[in-house]
Amino acid sequence: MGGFFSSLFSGLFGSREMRILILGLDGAGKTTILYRLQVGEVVTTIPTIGFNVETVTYKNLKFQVWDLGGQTSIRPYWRCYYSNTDAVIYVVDSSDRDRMGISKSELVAMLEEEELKKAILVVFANKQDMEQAMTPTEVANSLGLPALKDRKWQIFKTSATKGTGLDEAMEWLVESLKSRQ
Amino acid sequence: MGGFFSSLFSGLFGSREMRILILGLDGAGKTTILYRLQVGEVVTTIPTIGFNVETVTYKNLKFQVWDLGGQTSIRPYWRCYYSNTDAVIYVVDSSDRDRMGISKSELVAMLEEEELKKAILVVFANKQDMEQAMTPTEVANSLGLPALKDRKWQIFKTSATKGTGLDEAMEWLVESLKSRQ
Amino acid sequence: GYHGGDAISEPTEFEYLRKVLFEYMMGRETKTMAKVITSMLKFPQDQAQKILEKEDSRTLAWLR
Amino acid sequence: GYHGGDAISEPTEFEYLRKVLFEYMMGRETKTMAKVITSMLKFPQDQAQKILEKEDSRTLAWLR
Ligand SMILES: Nc1nc2c(ncn2[C@@H]2O[C@H](COP(=O)(O)OP(=O)(O)OP(=O)(O)O)[C@@H](O)[C@H]2O)c(=O)[nH]1
Ligand SMILES: Nc1nc2c(ncn2[C@@H]2O[C@H](COP(=O)(O)OP(=O)(O)OP(=O)(O)O)[C@@H](O)[C@H]2O)c(=O)[nH]1
Ligand SMILES: [Mg+2]
Ligand SMILES: [Mg+2]
Repeated sequence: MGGFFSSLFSGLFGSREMRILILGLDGAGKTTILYRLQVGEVVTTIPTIGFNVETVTYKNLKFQVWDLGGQTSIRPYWRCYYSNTDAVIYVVDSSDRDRMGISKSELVAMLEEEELKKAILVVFANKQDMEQAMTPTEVANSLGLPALKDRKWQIFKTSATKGTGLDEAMEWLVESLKSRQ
Repeated sequence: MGGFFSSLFSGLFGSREMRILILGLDGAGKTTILYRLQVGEVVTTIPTIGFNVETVTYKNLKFQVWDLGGQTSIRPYWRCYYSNTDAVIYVVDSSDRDRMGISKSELVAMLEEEELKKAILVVFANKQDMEQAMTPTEVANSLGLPALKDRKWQIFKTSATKGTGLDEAMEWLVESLKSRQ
Repeated sequence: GYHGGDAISEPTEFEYLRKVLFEYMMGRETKTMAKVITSMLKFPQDQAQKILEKEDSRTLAWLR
Repeated sequence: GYHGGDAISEPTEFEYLRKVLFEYMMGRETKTMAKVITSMLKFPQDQAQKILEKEDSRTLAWLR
Protein backbone atom coordinates (compact mmCIF):
# COMPACT_ATOMS: atom_id res chain seq x y z
CA MET A 1 0.00 0.00 0.00
CA GLY A 2 2.78 2.34 0.96
CA GLY A 3 4.43 1.37 -2.30
CA PHE A 4 1.33 2.15 -4.30
CA PHE A 5 0.80 5.53 -2.74
CA SER A 6 4.42 6.49 -2.87
CA SER A 7 4.70 5.63 -6.53
CA LEU A 8 1.47 7.53 -7.23
CA PHE A 9 3.02 10.38 -5.33
CA SER A 10 6.26 10.31 -7.25
CA GLY A 11 4.27 10.00 -10.48
CA LEU A 12 2.55 13.26 -9.67
CA PHE A 13 5.37 15.10 -8.04
CA GLY A 14 8.54 13.18 -8.75
CA SER A 15 9.13 14.91 -12.04
CA ARG A 16 9.08 18.38 -10.51
CA GLU A 17 11.74 20.73 -11.76
CA MET A 18 14.93 20.68 -9.77
CA ARG A 19 15.74 24.01 -8.20
CA ILE A 20 19.31 25.23 -8.54
CA LEU A 21 20.85 28.45 -7.25
CA ILE A 22 23.93 30.05 -8.77
CA LEU A 23 25.69 32.06 -6.08
CA GLY A 24 29.03 33.79 -5.69
CA LEU A 25 30.54 37.26 -5.41
CA ASP A 26 29.77 39.99 -7.94
CA GLY A 27 31.67 39.59 -11.17
CA ALA A 28 32.40 35.89 -10.63
CA GLY A 29 30.62 34.97 -13.85
CA LYS A 30 27.22 33.70 -12.60
CA THR A 31 25.06 35.32 -15.26
CA THR A 32 27.49 34.33 -17.99
CA ILE A 33 27.26 30.75 -16.79
CA LEU A 34 23.45 30.76 -16.59
CA TYR A 35 23.07 31.74 -20.23
CA ARG A 36 25.91 29.49 -21.34
CA LEU A 37 23.92 26.64 -19.83
CA GLN A 38 20.61 27.79 -21.24
CA VAL A 39 21.41 28.95 -24.76
CA GLY A 40 24.97 27.72 -25.16
CA GLU A 41 26.31 31.18 -25.91
CA VAL A 42 28.28 33.94 -24.22
CA VAL A 43 25.96 36.87 -23.65
CA THR A 44 26.97 40.38 -22.71
CA THR A 45 26.15 40.91 -19.04
CA ILE A 46 25.65 43.82 -16.74
CA PRO A 47 25.85 43.50 -12.95
CA THR A 48 22.71 41.70 -11.79
CA ILE A 49 20.68 43.89 -9.47
CA GLY A 50 18.00 41.38 -8.73
CA PHE A 51 18.10 37.95 -10.30
CA ASN A 52 17.64 35.96 -13.45
CA VAL A 53 15.62 32.79 -13.43
CA GLU A 54 15.51 30.41 -16.38
CA THR A 55 14.45 26.90 -17.16
CA VAL A 56 17.43 24.87 -18.26
CA THR A 57 17.05 21.42 -19.78
CA TYR A 58 20.01 19.11 -19.40
CA LYS A 59 19.99 15.41 -20.27
CA ASN A 60 16.18 15.39 -20.28
CA LEU A 61 16.07 16.85 -16.80
CA LYS A 62 14.46 20.21 -16.23
CA PHE A 63 16.04 22.68 -13.86
CA GLN A 64 14.77 25.96 -12.61
CA VAL A 65 17.99 27.89 -12.31
CA TRP A 66 18.23 31.09 -10.27
CA ASP A 67 21.17 33.42 -10.78
CA LEU A 68 21.26 35.94 -7.92
CA GLY A 69 23.09 39.27 -7.93
CA GLY A 70 26.27 39.10 -5.86
CA GLN A 71 26.98 42.70 -4.86
CA THR A 72 27.70 43.30 -1.18
CA SER A 73 24.51 45.15 -0.32
CA ILE A 74 22.16 42.56 -1.79
CA ARG A 75 24.02 39.42 -0.71
CA PRO A 76 22.12 39.34 2.62
CA TYR A 77 18.96 38.50 0.65
CA TRP A 78 20.35 35.31 -0.89
CA ARG A 79 18.85 33.45 2.05
CA CYS A 80 15.32 34.37 0.99
CA TYR A 81 15.79 32.05 -1.99
CA TYR A 82 17.11 28.96 -0.19
CA SER A 83 13.90 27.07 0.45
CA ASN A 84 13.46 23.86 -1.61
CA THR A 85 16.84 24.18 -3.27
CA ASP A 86 18.35 20.96 -4.59
CA ALA A 87 21.79 22.22 -5.50
CA VAL A 88 23.98 25.30 -5.31
CA ILE A 89 26.45 26.20 -8.02
CA TYR A 90 28.98 28.37 -6.24
CA VAL A 91 31.02 30.44 -8.68
CA VAL A 92 34.44 31.82 -7.86
CA ASP A 93 36.57 34.15 -9.94
CA SER A 94 39.79 32.13 -9.65
CA SER A 95 41.86 35.18 -10.56
CA ASP A 96 40.42 37.34 -7.77
CA ARG A 97 42.88 36.33 -5.06
CA ASP A 98 42.14 39.39 -2.92
CA ARG A 99 38.54 38.43 -2.35
CA MET A 100 38.94 34.69 -1.87
CA GLY A 101 38.48 35.25 1.89
CA ILE A 102 35.19 37.08 1.41
CA SER A 103 34.06 34.39 -0.98
CA LYS A 104 34.84 31.81 1.66
CA SER A 105 32.91 33.55 4.43
CA GLU A 106 29.83 33.93 2.23
CA LEU A 107 30.05 30.26 1.35
CA VAL A 108 30.43 29.21 4.98
CA ALA A 109 27.47 31.36 6.07
CA MET A 110 25.39 29.86 3.30
CA LEU A 111 26.22 26.26 4.16
CA GLU A 112 25.21 26.86 7.77
CA GLU A 113 21.62 27.51 6.76
CA GLU A 114 19.16 24.80 7.73
CA GLU A 115 17.24 25.12 4.46
CA LEU A 116 20.33 24.15 2.47
CA LYS A 117 21.27 21.18 4.63
CA LYS A 118 20.53 18.69 1.89
CA ALA A 119 21.63 20.76 -1.08
CA ILE A 120 24.45 19.48 -3.24
CA LEU A 121 27.36 21.87 -3.74
CA VAL A 122 29.25 22.32 -7.00
CA VAL A 123 32.00 24.90 -7.00
CA PHE A 124 33.01 26.41 -10.33
CA ALA A 125 36.60 27.63 -10.17
CA ASN A 126 35.81 30.03 -13.00
CA LYS A 127 37.93 32.26 -15.25
CA GLN A 128 40.56 29.53 -15.66
CA ASP A 129 41.52 31.23 -18.93
CA MET A 130 43.06 34.08 -16.94
CA GLU A 131 46.81 33.94 -16.47
CA GLN A 132 46.80 34.64 -12.75
CA ALA A 133 44.04 32.09 -12.06
CA MET A 134 44.41 29.89 -9.00
CA THR A 135 44.19 26.15 -9.62
CA PRO A 136 41.06 24.27 -8.52
CA THR A 137 43.01 22.74 -5.66
CA GLU A 138 44.15 26.17 -4.49
CA VAL A 139 40.60 27.47 -4.72
CA ALA A 140 39.23 24.46 -2.87
CA ASN A 141 41.72 24.98 -0.07
CA SER A 142 41.07 28.73 0.13
CA LEU A 143 37.37 28.05 0.49
CA GLY A 144 37.94 25.36 3.09
CA LEU A 145 36.15 22.71 1.06
CA PRO A 146 38.19 19.72 2.27
CA ALA A 147 36.95 20.38 5.82
CA LEU A 148 33.27 20.21 4.89
CA LYS A 149 31.18 17.70 6.83
CA ASP A 150 27.94 16.04 5.71
CA ARG A 151 28.03 17.68 2.34
CA LYS A 152 28.14 16.21 -1.13
CA TRP A 153 30.44 18.55 -3.04
CA GLN A 154 32.80 18.74 -5.99
CA ILE A 155 34.91 21.46 -7.62
CA PHE A 156 35.48 21.95 -11.36
CA LYS A 157 37.68 24.29 -13.32
CA THR A 158 35.66 26.29 -15.79
CA SER A 159 35.84 29.16 -18.19
CA ALA A 160 32.38 30.47 -18.88
CA THR A 161 33.56 32.65 -21.73
CA LYS A 162 35.54 29.88 -23.45
CA GLY A 163 32.89 27.35 -22.53
CA THR A 164 35.28 24.84 -20.99
CA GLY A 165 34.55 22.65 -18.00
CA LEU A 166 30.83 23.33 -17.81
CA ASP A 167 29.71 20.04 -19.33
CA GLU A 168 31.79 17.98 -16.99
CA ALA A 169 30.46 19.90 -13.99
CA MET A 170 26.84 19.61 -15.07
CA GLU A 171 27.24 15.90 -15.73
CA TRP A 172 28.51 15.35 -12.22
CA LEU A 173 25.64 17.44 -10.84
CA VAL A 174 22.99 15.53 -12.76
CA GLU A 175 24.37 12.18 -11.64
CA SER A 176 24.57 13.36 -8.04
CA LEU A 177 20.98 14.59 -8.12
CA LYS A 178 19.77 11.33 -9.61
CA SER A 179 21.65 9.07 -7.21
CA ARG A 180 20.43 11.13 -4.29
CA GLN A 181 16.83 10.09 -4.79
CA MET B 1 -34.68 52.04 -23.31
CA GLY B 2 -31.96 54.33 -22.14
CA GLY B 3 -34.11 54.95 -19.10
CA PHE B 4 -34.49 51.30 -18.37
CA PHE B 5 -30.84 50.55 -18.62
CA SER B 6 -29.75 53.57 -16.69
CA SER B 7 -32.12 52.79 -13.83
CA LEU B 8 -30.95 49.20 -13.85
CA PHE B 9 -27.46 50.54 -13.73
CA SER B 10 -28.15 52.88 -10.83
CA GLY B 11 -30.03 50.08 -9.09
CA LEU B 12 -26.91 47.97 -9.24
CA PHE B 13 -24.31 50.61 -8.73
CA GLY B 14 -26.13 53.69 -7.52
CA SER B 15 -25.90 52.70 -3.90
CA ARG B 16 -22.16 52.33 -3.97
CA GLU B 17 -20.33 53.75 -0.98
CA MET B 18 -19.32 57.35 -1.35
CA ARG B 19 -15.58 57.85 -1.14
CA ILE B 20 -14.36 60.67 1.07
CA LEU B 21 -10.80 61.77 1.77
CA ILE B 22 -9.77 63.64 4.91
CA LEU B 23 -6.70 65.72 4.09
CA GLY B 24 -4.73 68.48 5.78
CA LEU B 25 -1.36 69.11 7.41
CA ASP B 26 -0.02 66.88 10.16
CA GLY B 27 -1.59 67.56 13.52
CA ALA B 28 -4.66 69.31 12.07
CA GLY B 29 -6.99 66.77 13.68
CA LYS B 30 -7.85 64.44 10.79
CA THR B 31 -7.66 61.16 12.67
CA THR B 32 -9.52 62.63 15.64
CA ILE B 33 -12.28 63.69 13.24
CA LEU B 34 -12.46 60.31 11.49
CA TYR B 35 -13.12 58.45 14.73
CA ARG B 36 -15.43 61.16 16.05
CA LEU B 37 -17.51 60.56 12.94
CA GLN B 38 -17.31 56.80 13.15
CA VAL B 39 -17.67 56.00 16.83
CA GLY B 40 -18.70 59.39 18.24
CA GLU B 41 -15.76 59.53 20.62
CA VAL B 42 -12.42 61.25 21.01
CA VAL B 43 -9.70 58.67 20.61
CA THR B 44 -6.06 59.07 21.49
CA THR B 45 -4.11 59.49 18.28
CA ILE B 46 -0.56 59.15 17.18
CA PRO B 47 0.76 60.74 13.98
CA THR B 48 -0.59 58.74 11.08
CA ILE B 49 2.21 57.20 9.05
CA GLY B 50 0.05 55.61 6.44
CA PHE B 51 -3.71 55.96 6.55
CA ASN B 52 -6.86 54.90 8.29
CA VAL B 53 -9.86 53.84 6.30
CA GLU B 54 -13.24 53.27 7.88
CA THR B 55 -16.84 52.86 6.84
CA VAL B 56 -18.91 55.66 8.28
CA THR B 57 -22.70 55.59 8.16
CA TYR B 58 -24.40 58.95 8.27
CA LYS B 59 -28.13 59.49 7.68
CA ASN B 60 -28.42 56.06 6.11
CA LEU B 61 -25.65 56.83 3.67
CA LYS B 62 -22.49 54.78 3.70
CA PHE B 63 -19.16 56.45 3.25
CA GLN B 64 -15.76 54.96 2.83
CA VAL B 65 -13.65 57.54 4.62
CA TRP B 66 -9.88 57.71 4.15
CA ASP B 67 -7.76 59.66 6.62
CA LEU B 68 -4.28 60.15 5.16
CA GLY B 69 -1.16 61.01 7.13
CA GLY B 70 -0.21 64.67 6.66
CA GLN B 71 3.52 64.80 7.39
CA THR B 72 5.65 66.60 4.83
CA SER B 73 7.47 63.59 3.44
CA ILE B 74 4.35 61.56 2.77
CA ARG B 75 2.08 64.35 1.50
CA PRO B 76 3.29 63.83 -2.09
CA TYR B 77 1.46 60.49 -2.05
CA TRP B 78 -1.98 61.92 -1.33
CA ARG B 79 -2.50 62.04 -5.06
CA CYS B 80 -2.39 58.28 -5.33
CA TYR B 81 -5.70 58.17 -3.47
CA TYR B 82 -7.66 60.74 -5.52
CA SER B 83 -9.34 58.50 -8.07
CA ASN B 84 -13.14 58.13 -7.65
CA THR B 85 -13.28 60.53 -4.73
CA ASP B 86 -16.65 62.20 -4.16
CA ALA B 87 -15.63 64.70 -1.52
CA VAL B 88 -12.60 66.03 0.34
CA ILE B 89 -12.75 67.10 3.95
CA TYR B 90 -9.85 69.51 4.29
CA VAL B 91 -8.87 70.00 7.91
CA VAL B 92 -7.03 73.07 9.14
CA ASP B 93 -5.64 73.72 12.61
CA SER B 94 -7.10 77.23 12.99
CA SER B 95 -4.57 78.07 15.68
CA ASP B 96 -1.56 77.23 13.52
CA ARG B 97 -1.15 80.65 11.91
CA ASP B 98 2.48 79.98 10.88
CA ARG B 99 1.58 77.13 8.58
CA MET B 100 -1.56 78.56 7.02
CA GLY B 101 0.47 79.35 3.89
CA ILE B 102 1.69 75.77 3.56
CA SER B 103 -1.83 74.53 4.13
CA LYS B 104 -3.00 76.78 1.32
CA SER B 105 -0.40 75.58 -1.18
CA GLU B 106 -1.19 71.94 -0.46
CA LEU B 107 -4.89 72.70 -0.95
CA VAL B 108 -4.27 74.56 -4.20
CA ALA B 109 -2.10 71.76 -5.58
CA MET B 110 -4.76 69.25 -4.66
CA LEU B 111 -7.59 71.15 -6.32
CA GLU B 112 -5.61 71.36 -9.54
CA GLU B 113 -5.70 67.61 -9.96
CA GLU B 114 -7.93 66.36 -12.76
CA GLU B 115 -9.15 63.39 -10.73
CA LEU B 116 -10.65 65.72 -8.11
CA LYS B 117 -12.35 68.04 -10.59
CA LYS B 118 -15.83 67.01 -9.49
CA ALA B 119 -15.11 66.48 -5.81
CA ILE B 120 -16.98 68.56 -3.26
CA LEU B 121 -14.79 70.46 -0.80
CA VAL B 122 -15.63 70.92 2.89
CA VAL B 123 -13.10 72.80 4.95
CA PHE B 124 -13.06 72.19 8.69
CA ALA B 125 -11.62 75.20 10.50
CA ASN B 126 -10.70 72.94 13.38
CA LYS B 127 -9.46 73.55 16.93
CA GLN B 128 -11.90 76.43 17.41
CA ASP B 129 -11.67 75.77 21.14
CA MET B 130 -8.13 77.17 21.14
CA GLU B 131 -7.78 80.76 22.24
CA GLN B 132 -5.60 81.90 19.40
CA ALA B 133 -7.80 80.25 16.74
CA MET B 134 -8.50 82.18 13.55
CA THR B 135 -12.17 82.65 12.65
CA PRO B 136 -13.62 80.62 9.76
CA THR B 137 -13.66 83.78 7.63
CA GLU B 138 -10.00 84.40 8.34
CA VAL B 139 -9.18 80.79 7.54
CA ALA B 140 -11.23 80.90 4.32
CA ASN B 141 -9.39 84.01 3.19
CA SER B 142 -5.97 82.62 4.10
CA LEU B 143 -6.71 79.56 2.02
CA GLY B 144 -8.01 81.63 -0.89
CA LEU B 145 -11.37 79.90 -0.87
CA PRO B 146 -13.41 82.87 -2.11
CA ALA B 147 -11.43 82.86 -5.33
CA LEU B 148 -12.22 79.22 -6.16
CA LYS B 149 -13.84 78.63 -9.55
CA ASP B 150 -16.03 75.69 -10.53
CA ARG B 151 -15.99 74.19 -7.09
CA LYS B 152 -18.77 73.41 -4.67
CA TRP B 153 -17.28 74.27 -1.28
CA GLN B 154 -18.17 75.35 2.24
CA ILE B 155 -16.26 76.04 5.45
CA PHE B 156 -17.34 75.10 9.00
CA LYS B 157 -15.89 75.88 12.37
CA THR B 158 -15.26 72.72 14.32
CA SER B 159 -13.67 71.36 17.43
CA ALA B 160 -13.03 67.68 17.03
CA THR B 161 -12.15 67.23 20.69
CA LYS B 162 -15.25 69.09 21.98
CA GLY B 163 -17.35 67.61 19.20
CA THR B 164 -18.78 70.90 18.01
CA GLY B 165 -19.60 71.81 14.41
CA LEU B 166 -19.13 68.32 12.96
CA ASP B 167 -22.84 67.54 12.59
CA GLU B 168 -23.57 70.74 10.77
CA ALA B 169 -20.67 70.14 8.38
CA MET B 170 -21.66 66.55 7.67
CA GLU B 171 -25.26 67.53 7.08
CA TRP B 172 -24.18 70.05 4.47
CA LEU B 173 -21.92 67.45 2.88
CA VAL B 174 -24.65 64.82 2.69
CA GLU B 175 -27.11 67.25 1.14
CA SER B 176 -24.51 68.42 -1.38
CA LEU B 177 -23.69 64.86 -2.37
CA LYS B 178 -27.36 64.00 -2.79
CA SER B 179 -28.25 67.08 -4.80
CA ARG B 180 -25.25 66.53 -7.03
CA GLN B 181 -26.61 63.32 -8.48
CA GLY C 1 13.47 67.74 -1.47
CA TYR C 2 12.04 64.41 -0.48
CA HIS C 3 11.74 63.36 -4.07
CA GLY C 4 15.42 63.75 -4.72
CA GLY C 5 17.52 60.64 -5.13
CA ASP C 6 16.80 57.00 -5.59
CA ALA C 7 16.35 56.22 -1.95
CA ILE C 8 13.90 55.82 0.87
CA SER C 9 16.07 57.33 3.55
CA GLU C 10 13.58 59.32 5.58
CA PRO C 11 12.23 57.17 8.46
CA THR C 12 8.64 58.35 7.99
CA GLU C 13 8.72 57.45 4.32
CA PHE C 14 10.20 54.06 5.14
CA GLU C 15 7.49 53.29 7.67
CA TYR C 16 4.84 54.55 5.28
CA LEU C 17 6.10 52.24 2.55
CA ARG C 18 5.98 49.32 4.94
CA LYS C 19 2.41 50.09 5.93
CA VAL C 20 1.25 50.44 2.33
CA LEU C 21 3.05 47.28 1.27
CA PHE C 22 1.54 45.32 4.11
CA GLU C 23 -1.96 46.30 3.03
CA TYR C 24 -1.11 45.48 -0.58
CA MET C 25 0.31 42.09 0.30
CA MET C 26 -2.72 41.28 2.43
CA GLY C 27 -4.87 41.99 -0.61
CA ARG C 28 -6.54 45.14 0.64
CA GLU C 29 -7.23 48.15 -1.60
CA THR C 30 -4.62 46.82 -3.95
CA LYS C 31 -5.21 49.27 -6.79
CA THR C 32 -4.68 52.32 -4.60
CA MET C 33 -1.76 50.71 -2.77
CA ALA C 34 -0.16 49.83 -6.11
CA LYS C 35 -0.28 53.48 -7.09
CA VAL C 36 1.50 54.52 -3.91
CA ILE C 37 4.13 51.81 -4.26
CA THR C 38 4.98 52.53 -7.89
CA SER C 39 5.10 56.21 -7.06
CA MET C 40 7.32 55.89 -3.97
CA LEU C 41 9.75 53.58 -5.71
CA LYS C 42 9.70 55.61 -8.91
CA PHE C 43 8.91 52.70 -11.18
CA PRO C 44 9.52 53.49 -14.85
CA GLN C 45 6.29 54.52 -16.59
CA ASP C 46 5.94 51.30 -18.58
CA GLN C 47 6.31 49.10 -15.52
CA ALA C 48 3.84 51.17 -13.50
CA GLN C 49 1.42 50.83 -16.40
CA LYS C 50 1.77 47.06 -16.49
CA ILE C 51 1.20 46.78 -12.77
CA LEU C 52 -1.94 48.90 -12.86
CA GLU C 53 -3.32 46.93 -15.81
CA LYS C 54 -2.68 43.77 -13.84
CA GLU C 55 -4.68 45.23 -10.95
CA ASP C 56 -7.55 46.06 -13.29
CA SER C 57 -7.63 42.56 -14.72
CA ARG C 58 -7.68 41.18 -11.18
CA THR C 59 -10.76 43.26 -10.36
CA LEU C 60 -12.47 42.18 -13.58
CA ALA C 61 -11.77 38.51 -12.94
CA TRP C 62 -13.37 38.95 -9.56
CA LEU C 63 -16.50 40.64 -10.96
CA ARG C 64 -17.06 37.96 -13.56
CA GLY D 1 26.60 47.97 7.80
CA TYR D 2 23.90 47.73 5.20
CA HIS D 3 21.43 46.42 7.72
CA GLY D 4 21.76 49.42 9.96
CA GLY D 5 18.96 51.93 10.04
CA ASP D 6 15.42 51.96 8.81
CA ALA D 7 16.22 53.03 5.32
CA ILE D 8 16.87 51.88 1.79
CA SER D 9 19.51 54.43 0.99
CA GLU D 10 21.96 52.47 -1.05
CA PRO D 11 21.14 52.77 -4.78
CA THR D 12 21.75 49.08 -5.48
CA GLU D 13 19.39 48.06 -2.69
CA PHE D 14 16.77 50.49 -3.96
CA GLU D 15 16.93 49.11 -7.47
CA TYR D 16 16.89 45.57 -6.14
CA LEU D 17 13.75 46.28 -4.14
CA ARG D 18 12.10 47.72 -7.23
CA LYS D 19 12.95 44.65 -9.27
CA VAL D 20 11.68 42.24 -6.64
CA LEU D 21 8.50 44.24 -6.10
CA PHE D 22 7.82 44.33 -9.80
CA GLU D 23 7.99 40.56 -10.03
CA TYR D 24 5.81 40.23 -6.94
CA MET D 25 3.20 42.63 -8.27
CA MET D 26 3.12 40.84 -11.60
CA GLY D 27 2.34 37.66 -9.70
CA ARG D 28 5.60 35.83 -10.36
CA GLU D 29 7.34 33.69 -7.71
CA THR D 30 5.34 35.56 -5.11
CA LYS D 31 6.36 33.44 -2.12
CA THR D 32 10.06 33.98 -2.67
CA MET D 33 9.58 37.63 -3.54
CA ALA D 34 7.50 38.11 -0.38
CA LYS D 35 10.39 36.79 1.68
CA VAL D 36 12.78 39.28 0.12
CA ILE D 37 10.38 42.18 0.56
CA THR D 38 9.57 41.51 4.20
CA SER D 39 13.25 41.03 4.87
CA MET D 40 14.42 44.21 3.10
CA LEU D 41 11.76 46.34 4.75
CA LYS D 42 12.27 44.68 8.14
CA PHE D 43 8.64 43.84 8.68
CA PRO D 44 7.87 42.91 12.27
CA GLN D 45 7.83 39.14 12.73
CA ASP D 46 4.04 38.89 13.12
CA GLN D 47 3.36 40.83 9.93
CA ALA D 48 5.90 38.82 7.95
CA GLN D 49 4.23 35.68 9.24
CA LYS D 50 0.79 36.84 8.13
CA ILE D 51 2.05 37.71 4.68
CA LEU D 52 3.72 34.34 4.19
CA GLU D 53 0.59 32.53 5.39
CA LYS D 54 -1.39 34.54 2.90
CA GLU D 55 0.99 33.39 0.16
CA ASP D 56 0.57 29.77 1.20
CA SER D 57 -3.22 30.01 1.14
CA ARG D 58 -2.99 31.54 -2.33
CA THR D 59 -1.01 28.54 -3.56
CA LEU D 60 -3.45 26.13 -1.95
CA ALA D 61 -6.48 27.84 -3.49
CA TRP D 62 -4.78 27.47 -6.84
CA LEU D 63 -4.06 23.74 -6.38
CA ARG D 64 -7.65 22.97 -5.41
N1 LIG E 1 38.04 35.93 -18.65
C1 LIG E 1 36.87 35.50 -18.23
N2 LIG E 1 35.89 36.37 -18.00
C2 LIG E 1 34.68 35.89 -17.58
C3 LIG E 1 34.45 34.53 -17.37
N3 LIG E 1 33.17 34.38 -16.95
C4 LIG E 1 32.64 35.60 -16.89
N4 LIG E 1 33.54 36.53 -17.28
C5 LIG E 1 33.36 37.97 -17.35
O1 LIG E 1 33.25 38.50 -16.05
C6 LIG E 1 32.39 39.62 -16.04
C7 LIG E 1 31.29 39.43 -15.01
O2 LIG E 1 30.48 38.36 -15.40
P1 LIG E 1 28.97 38.20 -14.92
O3 LIG E 1 28.46 36.91 -15.45
O4 LIG E 1 28.18 39.41 -15.25
O5 LIG E 1 29.20 38.15 -13.35
P2 LIG E 1 28.11 37.88 -12.19
O6 LIG E 1 28.67 36.84 -11.30
O7 LIG E 1 26.78 37.61 -12.79
O8 LIG E 1 28.09 39.30 -11.38
P3 LIG E 1 26.89 39.98 -10.56
O9 LIG E 1 25.69 39.94 -11.44
O10 LIG E 1 27.32 41.37 -10.27
O11 LIG E 1 26.72 39.20 -9.29
C8 LIG E 1 31.86 39.75 -17.46
O12 LIG E 1 32.60 40.71 -18.14
C9 LIG E 1 32.08 38.38 -18.04
O13 LIG E 1 32.24 38.38 -19.45
C10 LIG E 1 35.52 33.63 -17.62
O14 LIG E 1 35.40 32.41 -17.46
N5 LIG E 1 36.71 34.16 -18.04
N1 LIG F 1 -7.58 71.61 21.13
C1 LIG F 1 -7.88 70.78 20.15
N2 LIG F 1 -7.05 69.77 19.85
C2 LIG F 1 -7.41 68.95 18.84
C3 LIG F 1 -8.56 69.13 18.06
N3 LIG F 1 -8.63 68.15 17.13
C4 LIG F 1 -7.53 67.40 17.30
N4 LIG F 1 -6.80 67.88 18.32
C5 LIG F 1 -5.52 67.32 18.84
O1 LIG F 1 -4.50 67.56 17.87
C6 LIG F 1 -3.54 66.51 17.91
C7 LIG F 1 -3.38 65.93 16.51
O2 LIG F 1 -4.57 65.32 16.11
P1 LIG F 1 -4.63 64.15 15.03
O3 LIG F 1 -6.05 63.82 14.77
O4 LIG F 1 -3.72 63.05 15.40
O5 LIG F 1 -3.98 64.92 13.79
P2 LIG F 1 -3.83 64.40 12.27
O6 LIG F 1 -4.35 65.48 11.39
O7 LIG F 1 -4.43 63.06 12.11
O8 LIG F 1 -2.25 64.36 12.12
P3 LIG F 1 -1.36 63.38 11.15
O9 LIG F 1 -1.85 61.99 11.37
O10 LIG F 1 0.07 63.56 11.57
O11 LIG F 1 -1.54 63.87 9.74
C8 LIG F 1 -4.07 65.50 18.90
O12 LIG F 1 -3.43 65.72 20.15
C9 LIG F 1 -5.54 65.83 19.01
O13 LIG F 1 -6.12 65.49 20.26
C10 LIG F 1 -9.41 70.23 18.40
O14 LIG F 1 -10.44 70.47 17.80
N5 LIG F 1 -9.01 71.01 19.44
MG1 LIG G 1 25.00 38.57 -12.73
MG1 LIG H 1 -3.66 61.22 11.67
